[in-house]
Amino acid sequence: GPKDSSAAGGAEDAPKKGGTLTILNSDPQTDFDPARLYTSGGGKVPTLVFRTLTTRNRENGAPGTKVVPDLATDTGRPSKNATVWTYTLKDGLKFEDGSPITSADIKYGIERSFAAELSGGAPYLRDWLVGGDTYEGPYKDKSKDGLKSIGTPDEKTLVFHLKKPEGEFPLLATQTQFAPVPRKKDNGTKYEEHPVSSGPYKVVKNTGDGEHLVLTRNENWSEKTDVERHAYPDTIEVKSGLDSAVINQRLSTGSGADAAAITTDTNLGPAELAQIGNDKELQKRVGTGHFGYTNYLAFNPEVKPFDNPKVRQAIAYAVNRQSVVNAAGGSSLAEPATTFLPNQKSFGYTPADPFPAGKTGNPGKAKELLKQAGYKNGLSITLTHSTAKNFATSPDVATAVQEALKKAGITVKLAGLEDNDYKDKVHSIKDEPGLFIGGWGADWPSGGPFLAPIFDGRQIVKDAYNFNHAQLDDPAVNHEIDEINKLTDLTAAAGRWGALDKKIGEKALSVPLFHPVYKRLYGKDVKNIVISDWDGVLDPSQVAVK
Amino acid sequence: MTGYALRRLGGALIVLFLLSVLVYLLFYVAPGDPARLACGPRCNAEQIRQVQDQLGLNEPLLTQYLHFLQGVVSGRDYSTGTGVLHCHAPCFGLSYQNDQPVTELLSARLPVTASLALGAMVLWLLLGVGTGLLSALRRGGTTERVLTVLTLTGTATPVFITGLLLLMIFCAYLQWLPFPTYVPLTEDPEQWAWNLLLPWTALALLESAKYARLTRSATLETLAEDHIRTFRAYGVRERTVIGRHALRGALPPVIALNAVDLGAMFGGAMLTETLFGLPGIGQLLVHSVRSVDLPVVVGAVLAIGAAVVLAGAVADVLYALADRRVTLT
Amino acid sequence: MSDLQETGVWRRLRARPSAVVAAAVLAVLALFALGAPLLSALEGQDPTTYHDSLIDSARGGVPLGPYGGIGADHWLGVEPGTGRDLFARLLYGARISLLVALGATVVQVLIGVTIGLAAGFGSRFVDTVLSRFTDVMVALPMLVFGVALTAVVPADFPRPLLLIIVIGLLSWGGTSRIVRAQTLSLKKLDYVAAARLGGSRPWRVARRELLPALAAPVITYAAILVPMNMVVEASLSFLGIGVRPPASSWGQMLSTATTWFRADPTYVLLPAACLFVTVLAFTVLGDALRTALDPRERSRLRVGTRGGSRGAERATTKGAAV
Amino acid sequence: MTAPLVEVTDLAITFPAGEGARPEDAVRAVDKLSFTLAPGRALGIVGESGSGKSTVAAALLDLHRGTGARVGGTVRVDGLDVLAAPEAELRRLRGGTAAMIFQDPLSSLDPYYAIGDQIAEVHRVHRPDASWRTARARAVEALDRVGIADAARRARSRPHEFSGGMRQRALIAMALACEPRLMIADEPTTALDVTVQAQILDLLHELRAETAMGLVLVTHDLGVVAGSVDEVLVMRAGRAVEHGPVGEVLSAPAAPYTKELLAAVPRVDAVRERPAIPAPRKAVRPAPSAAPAPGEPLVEATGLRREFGRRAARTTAVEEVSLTVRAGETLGLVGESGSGKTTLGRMLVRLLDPTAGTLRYRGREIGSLGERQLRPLRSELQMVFQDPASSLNPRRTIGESVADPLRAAGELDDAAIVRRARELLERVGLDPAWYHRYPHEFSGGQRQRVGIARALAPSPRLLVCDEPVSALDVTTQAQVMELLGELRRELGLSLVFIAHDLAVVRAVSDRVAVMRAGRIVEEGPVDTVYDHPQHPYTQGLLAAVPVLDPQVAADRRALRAVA
Ligand SMILES: Nc1ncnc2c1ncn2[C@@H]1O[C@H](COP(=O)(O)OP(=O)(O)OP(=O)(O)O)[C@@H](O)[C@H]1O
Ligand SMILES: Nc1ncnc2c1ncn2[C@@H]1O[C@H](COP(=O)(O)OP(=O)(O)OP(=O)(O)O)[C@@H](O)[C@H]1O
Ligand SMILES: [Mg+2]
Ligand SMILES: [Mg+2]
Repeated sequence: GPKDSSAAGGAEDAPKKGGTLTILNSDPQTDFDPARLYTSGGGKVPTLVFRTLTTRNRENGAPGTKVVPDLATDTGRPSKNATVWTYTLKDGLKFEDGSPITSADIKYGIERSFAAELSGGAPYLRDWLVGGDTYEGPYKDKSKDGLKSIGTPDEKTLVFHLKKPEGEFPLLATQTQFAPVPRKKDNGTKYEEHPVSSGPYKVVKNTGDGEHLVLTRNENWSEKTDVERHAYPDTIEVKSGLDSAVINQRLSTGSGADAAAITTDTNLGPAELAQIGNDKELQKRVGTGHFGYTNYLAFNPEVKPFDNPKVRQAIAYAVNRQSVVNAAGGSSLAEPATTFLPNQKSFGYTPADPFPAGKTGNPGKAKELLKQAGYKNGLSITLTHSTAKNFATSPDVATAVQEALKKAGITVKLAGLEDNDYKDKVHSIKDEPGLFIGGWGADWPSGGPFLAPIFDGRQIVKDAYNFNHAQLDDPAVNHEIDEINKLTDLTAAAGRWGALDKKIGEKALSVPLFHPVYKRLYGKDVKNIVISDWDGVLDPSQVAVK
Repeated sequence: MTGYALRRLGGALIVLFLLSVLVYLLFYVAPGDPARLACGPRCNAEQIRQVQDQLGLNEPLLTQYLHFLQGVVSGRDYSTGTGVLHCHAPCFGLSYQNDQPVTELLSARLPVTASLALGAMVLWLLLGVGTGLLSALRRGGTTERVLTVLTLTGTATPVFITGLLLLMIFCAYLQWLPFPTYVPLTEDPEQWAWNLLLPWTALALLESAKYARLTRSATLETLAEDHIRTFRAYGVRERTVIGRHALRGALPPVIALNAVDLGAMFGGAMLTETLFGLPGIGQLLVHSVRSVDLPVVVGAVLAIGAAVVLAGAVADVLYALADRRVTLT
Repeated sequence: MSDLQETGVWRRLRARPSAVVAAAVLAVLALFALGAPLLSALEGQDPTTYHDSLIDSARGGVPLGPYGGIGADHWLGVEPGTGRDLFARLLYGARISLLVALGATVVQVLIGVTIGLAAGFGSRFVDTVLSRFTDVMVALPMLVFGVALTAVVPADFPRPLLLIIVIGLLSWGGTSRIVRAQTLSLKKLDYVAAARLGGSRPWRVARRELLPALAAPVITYAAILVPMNMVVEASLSFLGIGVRPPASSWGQMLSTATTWFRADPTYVLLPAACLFVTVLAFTVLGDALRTALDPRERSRLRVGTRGGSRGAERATTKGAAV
Repeated sequence: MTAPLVEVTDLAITFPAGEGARPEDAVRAVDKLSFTLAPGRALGIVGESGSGKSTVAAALLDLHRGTGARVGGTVRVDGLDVLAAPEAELRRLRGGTAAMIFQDPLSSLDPYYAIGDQIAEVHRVHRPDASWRTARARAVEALDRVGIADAARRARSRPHEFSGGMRQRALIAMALACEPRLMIADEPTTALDVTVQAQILDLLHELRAETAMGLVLVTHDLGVVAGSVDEVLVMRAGRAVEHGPVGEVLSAPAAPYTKELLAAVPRVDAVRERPAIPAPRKAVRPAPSAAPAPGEPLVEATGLRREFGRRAARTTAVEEVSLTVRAGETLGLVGESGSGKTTLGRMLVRLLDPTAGTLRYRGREIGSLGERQLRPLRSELQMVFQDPASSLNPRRTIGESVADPLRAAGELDDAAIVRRARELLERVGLDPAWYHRYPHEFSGGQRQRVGIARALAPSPRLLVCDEPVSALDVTTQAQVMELLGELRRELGLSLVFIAHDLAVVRAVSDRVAVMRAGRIVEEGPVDTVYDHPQHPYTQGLLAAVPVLDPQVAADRRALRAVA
């Protein structure tokens, strides 16, 4: 569980400024426009360049899931019913060119994320802000006021008007869309080649479409206004497009610049873990993190025989989580899941197991349920999955499920689809298969962005991607979601999310399988390791190499 | 010769035209909507429509294709939101995913791929043809057996295994070589070669067996010809007989295959490129196929096509030179 | 070719020990593939059952016990992460690997030889059209084609067949170019002119006069194509159009085993060894076949090499082994 | 007497049967052969085609080493025990001490390299200190000595750009360039016209006199033997049937076989009783088109011209040639080596496209027809190729090669085809049991006959024979000529007979055309041309015909030397 979410902390002595940090990544930073990034709280590399109204707390373990102020003086001041949020900017904030950061810059940054040219961000601004659903961004809408639901009464104040109460607005304000963009410097789709920095580093080189980045200190950033980022290294060099096996090999070898290297997107795989197992020196250089994520079997009750709750329950009983976990990399890389919510406090995790199958499944119970459902002689079903090799939808997990269900007399045919095909199918109301392997990760550590898109009946999408796979439209559930959203006390909200999760779980609309665990290796000269329990990322803003 | 060059050029244009049509058609049946991918999973229908408009995906396939052709011939203008981006002819469009002109993306990667492919080619020819000749010379001997087993192992082992092994041995364990990064030839030729040594080796190991076997077999075939008897009867050393006279007969298939491999290397070395972190066309292609980024896919395929055509033409000229009885057609 | 000629080849082939051994190895492999259910039943295992108790879950699922868990129950150990029996998986994997690789090779050779011959032997117009067509096919990346094809082909289309089609249809370029190049040289020879005079149609000339001479490079190349196709099949499974889980193939095993070669070397070595043995057998057999097809091999070939010739009944048979 | 240069004792050579074949298929090519040769002397080996002459010649350099052939006895060349010599010694012998001229000149040169370079390379093997430059110069010089005009330029040509005779001379040049002490020449003049032949033979003679070079001359041409050697060895079926000084053997042969040989030698001054062009006796196969009436023009060429190469490399092989071949008639074509005979012959059967001019076959213009339109006519126009080695597919049995035109015609069933092919083999004097043998298992003359059999298979109307009997001993030659005559009578076949042996041409032809430098310089009824040659070149040719009397030959040589 979350208990072992700790990082080793790196080398002993206190971190100092200076040196060059190398980041070895597999995916290039092809999108570097704050409007286009879909990142959980501006993590990873962009957080070095973009400051946002609020940000995540940069600490190991559970405290890392907290939201804290960044450009703003606090995490936001809600109106009574949490429909209006007001922020005040800190003093002395400057862009990399020395010009001051104003509330208009932040408003403009948000506005441009509505432009079709800069699509790619998360949907919350569109859904929450008044008028967000019709606004088309500043390139089309040339009116002076822009998006009217964002008020900038003065250079330091921002007022957001929301359609309905949203207690989690401070968490939304961590996203890069809340980073300031100076209107004068905006050159549309080309902005990402040289985004104007508000953070501790600025981009001096961006080649190969984000393949190779060089960041150096932003002299106009002031440590005084930013307690979250440390900015120890003088230079940060990001090299991407690398094979994950090679990244881990380089980190473990640590020759030359690789000694002061980290990765922000590559985990240790099972084989690497098996090998590190014997090596004390390497073991010390492995950090663990969590990202709220659940892999599950999703039912579409519109499709026979999954309309029958007994069938769904039988499958829930039959699943062997031990093999599934092994298929996902073993107990160090995956934890068995029996709740839909990830097993961290911030999500409102409340232990529950509505269909206790034990570690390895309960085929007896499953058979019995099938008999009750009228499938005495077993059952033949199809399991859809993506052929992409990632933990969430991996073919290995599918075969593990197939094997387990065999014991309960259920014959599973696997339908592996090309990833795009898979996504198009499972997210379309029309084509959605009866049973598929799905996964869901939160945009921030709370139950809201976890449960609402999947189980809120009003979020069933007919003409675009639908995530409510069971097409659940239960007034009681909808009502409870609305109620929790009104809470601005996030701890209280967490408890209620947990209770709701338990209630939904009993409907057997999905079978939670496991939550992934991230193991990250870092170079031998790297100090001050913080691995976020918000997104599981090794935080480059904390790392020191001297 | 000029006639031949003109004919080949015409042929090349037709090949490229066909390739682009083919890719457009394949794209049409391939799953995935680029607008949706650019927009993100949680865009609503209206937003997707806007992005589709922006990318011109709402138009009929034929119109899209005609626009593409028009761009190739006379360039195109694209809106950046705040201004206009003129994409000069030949313009293959902008990437759906990140609005970069395809020509720019390609021209940044072409040197990498070309360095990789050409260097590897030199190595696999040396290794392959050398091994082939040596095994023709030492037929049935231990040397030949060892060489054969060696090159065959290379072929039977996927490049992701050989490559990883090479990296582990030379970069991690012995630390004789740096983990490869691409250094442009123009910047530092020594570092360029040094960094590419392992990827070249990995590819050469993979490819050389083909050349070794072909060279050996064709050499042995030529050895059965009457003219070989002449040189042996004049006391020419077996080494020379094989290396000079028998090899010459083995050249046509080797040249032909090399042209194919070299051309394919421009698109097919993606595993090597990824493994060794070389930002080449192969990588770009994989990525853009996955993200249904049509302009980039078309651009990359056309680049590969051009390489294939060029390599083929060079091969034709080479065998006309190698065998004067063959005329260029 | 007439029967008599064929029996001549057959005779020459049989007279070569290396060819016999290679053929025997291939026969054994084929038997293993065909008898997979029987043999794995003999071991008491099947290729899909998970054995969670045989692997160390905390260490990434590495098999417990030395050498990948080799033992009396699991003759070749178990697969990391799942504990599936490797002996059974190798046997069943042989089926798909051999089928796909051979099938694709046949397709490649048939198309490649036909197109290459027609291009090399035909008129300038035919050559241009076919050569440009070959260019298109060579330039078309398998990736693009493969992904598009899976979208069109219904999900229950037999996977091995699909693989044969994808691999076979897309990579006959090498064969065709080799054949064309050789044909261009060969067609200038007098005996081809003589056959033309004999009133043979071009296709007949190609078949009777050119094909026998093309057999050498084609057979040699085809022998190498077999393992290459196995490797291609492995990389196609990355794209999701390889074998469907839980089925195994050597290529698929190799590609998933890649990262394991330090933690569990057995896992990598097994499919690698199988692939290697196949390659070697095909190469040796191909070489023997090539030699047997050339009637001149027995004489003149080795004029003037090694040793005196007096009285000695010189053994030339072991000439071109391996 | 000085130590012998060559000493062969009890030589026996057997070609074993192929892998896995029956042992009784083995061929005993040479049996119990012994002879010696002193420096500066010349030995002629004559005999029946397939009697083992080339096999003996090859054994002198132990070229059988490693081929699987079994060699018994001893061979000493210049003191070296050849059959047991280590490789390095053998290499020194080959080319250094003794040089070999092969029988098949067309396939004995590397098609990929320039001729001069090939000669230079061989030269350098034995003169490692010579630079490439001097070696090339030496090659040009050697080519010049064998009568290749414009040698410096032609040295850069590749073998396929040379005519048959030119290639043969290139091989001789190669041997010369090595300055060997022993020259082994296997039918060195088969493709040469008599004037060039005389020139080459004189050259060899000169070398013998100047450098004490020994010469082993394998030939079927008794006239050549008479003029060029001191001793003769007559072979038949692998054994020596007679061995002695040339004068004795030719004037007073002891062995009946030798007598037979001498009797069969055609004479250039013999006027043959020539019947009028005969009407075909019977149609062997239903003719696709009605047989032409005898005497009706079958092929008419007007202003035929053929160029090779482009721009600077352009050569005109045939220029403004007009000729007519009538049905049932034989047109002899003689002329200088490289004068365009083969090129003209190939154009007549449309294997080559004429650059200019018209070609009519039975009144129909065929000079510009495409391959497809030609196909129905193909079987009516046949050719016997000058080089039997390269015109047979090495990978197919000779039987299949002969049967192929029959199969292509698709009129007979398989058994009938094989029967007919065997019959054809037998008619050209080959054992039908050899149907399943491959070309490399045959002697030069045997292959030549296979080529004839194949050309006859489709029952052609016009047969262009390019040096069809050049490699045949006189008895076999007579046999083949008889066969051609028979076919003419049976089928009304028209022949274009290209040969350098003027006597043979006279014996078979009705009319004769003399070519020089791409043009026909003289044409007319054969007896008229032979008895009253008009053109000086024709006169020269006739004067150069070798004679059977060694004494006369020596006198003539002396005369030539003075001139
Ligand atoms: N490689 C071989 N395998 C089997 N038989 C062979 C082989 N080479 C030659 N022969 C046979 O050996 C005999 C002698 O051949 P050889 O070439 O010495 O004849 P030759 O006297 O030179 O005849 P020609 O005047 O026709 O050239 C022939 O009957 C021929 O068929
Ligand atoms: N393919 C070619 N390319 C260039 N030149 C050629 C080619 N073929 C023939 N020639 C040249 O054309 C001329 C005539 O050649 P051809 O073969 O017709 O002579 P020929 O009369 O048959 O001589 P020979 O009696 O020596 O065989 C020669 O000078 C030759 O070099
Ligand atoms: Mg001979
Ligand atoms: Mg000629």
